[in-house]
Amino acid sequence: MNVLYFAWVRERIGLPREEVQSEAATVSELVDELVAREARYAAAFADRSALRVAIDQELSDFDAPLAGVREVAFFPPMTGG
Amino acid sequence: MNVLYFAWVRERIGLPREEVQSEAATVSELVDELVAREARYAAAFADRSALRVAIDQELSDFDAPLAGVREVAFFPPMTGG
Amino acid sequence: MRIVVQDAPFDLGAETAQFAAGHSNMGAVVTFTGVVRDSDAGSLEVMEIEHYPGMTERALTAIAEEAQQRWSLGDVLVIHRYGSLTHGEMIMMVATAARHRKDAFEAAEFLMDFLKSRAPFWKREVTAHGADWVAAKAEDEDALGRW
Amino acid sequence: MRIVVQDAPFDLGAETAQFAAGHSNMGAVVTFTGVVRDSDAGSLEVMEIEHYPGMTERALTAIAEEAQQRWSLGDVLVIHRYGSLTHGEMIMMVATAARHRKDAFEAAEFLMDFLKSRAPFWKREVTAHGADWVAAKAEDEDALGRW
Repeated sequence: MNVLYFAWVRERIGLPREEVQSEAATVSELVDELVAREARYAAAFADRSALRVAIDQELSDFDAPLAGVREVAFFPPMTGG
Repeated sequence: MNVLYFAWVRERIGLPREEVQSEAATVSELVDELVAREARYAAAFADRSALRVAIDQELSDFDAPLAGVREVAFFPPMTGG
Repeated sequence: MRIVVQDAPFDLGAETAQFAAGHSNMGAVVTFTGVVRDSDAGSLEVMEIEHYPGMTERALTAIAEEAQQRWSLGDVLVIHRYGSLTHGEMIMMVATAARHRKDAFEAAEFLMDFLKSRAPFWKREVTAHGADWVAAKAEDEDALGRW
Repeated sequence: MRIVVQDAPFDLGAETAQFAAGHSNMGAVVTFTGVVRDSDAGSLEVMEIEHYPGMTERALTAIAEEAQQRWSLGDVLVIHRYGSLTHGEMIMMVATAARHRKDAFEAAEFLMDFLKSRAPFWKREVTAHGADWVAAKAEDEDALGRW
């Protein structure tokens, strides 16, 4: 699936999007896999409560299942307006 | 003093302003004097609760004293905006 | 603070752009514009707005000053027309500038609530069926209670 | 309903005038404009606004549709910029048209509250002291609770 990063999450991980092959059942499991990979993911996901997640461009949460999902995005709380 | 009328008060009395010589101590007494004059005043002031009064261009009420006052205005509730 | 009472039309776009451009350190600008709607009684031919010259400017100034005391505002603009207007014409506008949106919104609503019931304007609708003074609404008087 | 997401500046005056002119049977038009303020940290060199193309349009559309369901509105306009902006530039605007001012005001405030915390934009301030992402404010999240 496509995994997207925005704002300081993007900066810490060092790229705006990547294709990830994963059998993770939930967003949390996907994050666990990423964190296990490299320090830059661990740095980005150190405090999950400071992050928001969108699944297929809809706000969601870390417990959400990933079956059939094409796009997951991670970012800090939004600051529009 | 100058007495001014607006909106349907003006229409019923038939003029927008007039100079009135009066010894009335309060707005209510002034209205009593006007009502006693002619039917058109009685028609305009038939329901005082439907009217508002301004003294020297500040909203006031019928109990207000008239000593030193130059301008009294009568009108229905305002409909600005 | 700028208070304008005039019979001529005003340019909403130009007024809004000028107001916002003049306050570059205010993060929030709110405008309200009142437009002549069609009459509930039928096809509106003209809306006549009568006012009390002198008192009108005093009342609008007092309301704007009160808003500036209650909220942290960079500026306030009030424009209100009188005379004969037709359906779709703009009657009036207010604009507020503030650092924070809450102040700008609340002050604009306050201005409108007081301007509706405390500024000496009276509207008269002329339709094919005749002419009638617009009655003040109880809900407009009630709206003052929240401030 | 019109939702615009663009990097180019927009013409607040022209947009406001066009929006109001298009709704002659709506008595009330409210606009909100967000302007780049100077940074609390010092002299702002640039504000960079990042967004999530695709989700941004979806989120803004969903927020505007929600407003139309909750209030009796004639129309809604949302314009939001991204990219590099400088002090005093306009970031975004919303406009609402309604028969009654209460609907127009409440819907505009609702749009702003949700747009602040639920539309995928992120602001970064660049000053002489460096660059920092603007942190979301607890009060903005709290503001959603009233709806």
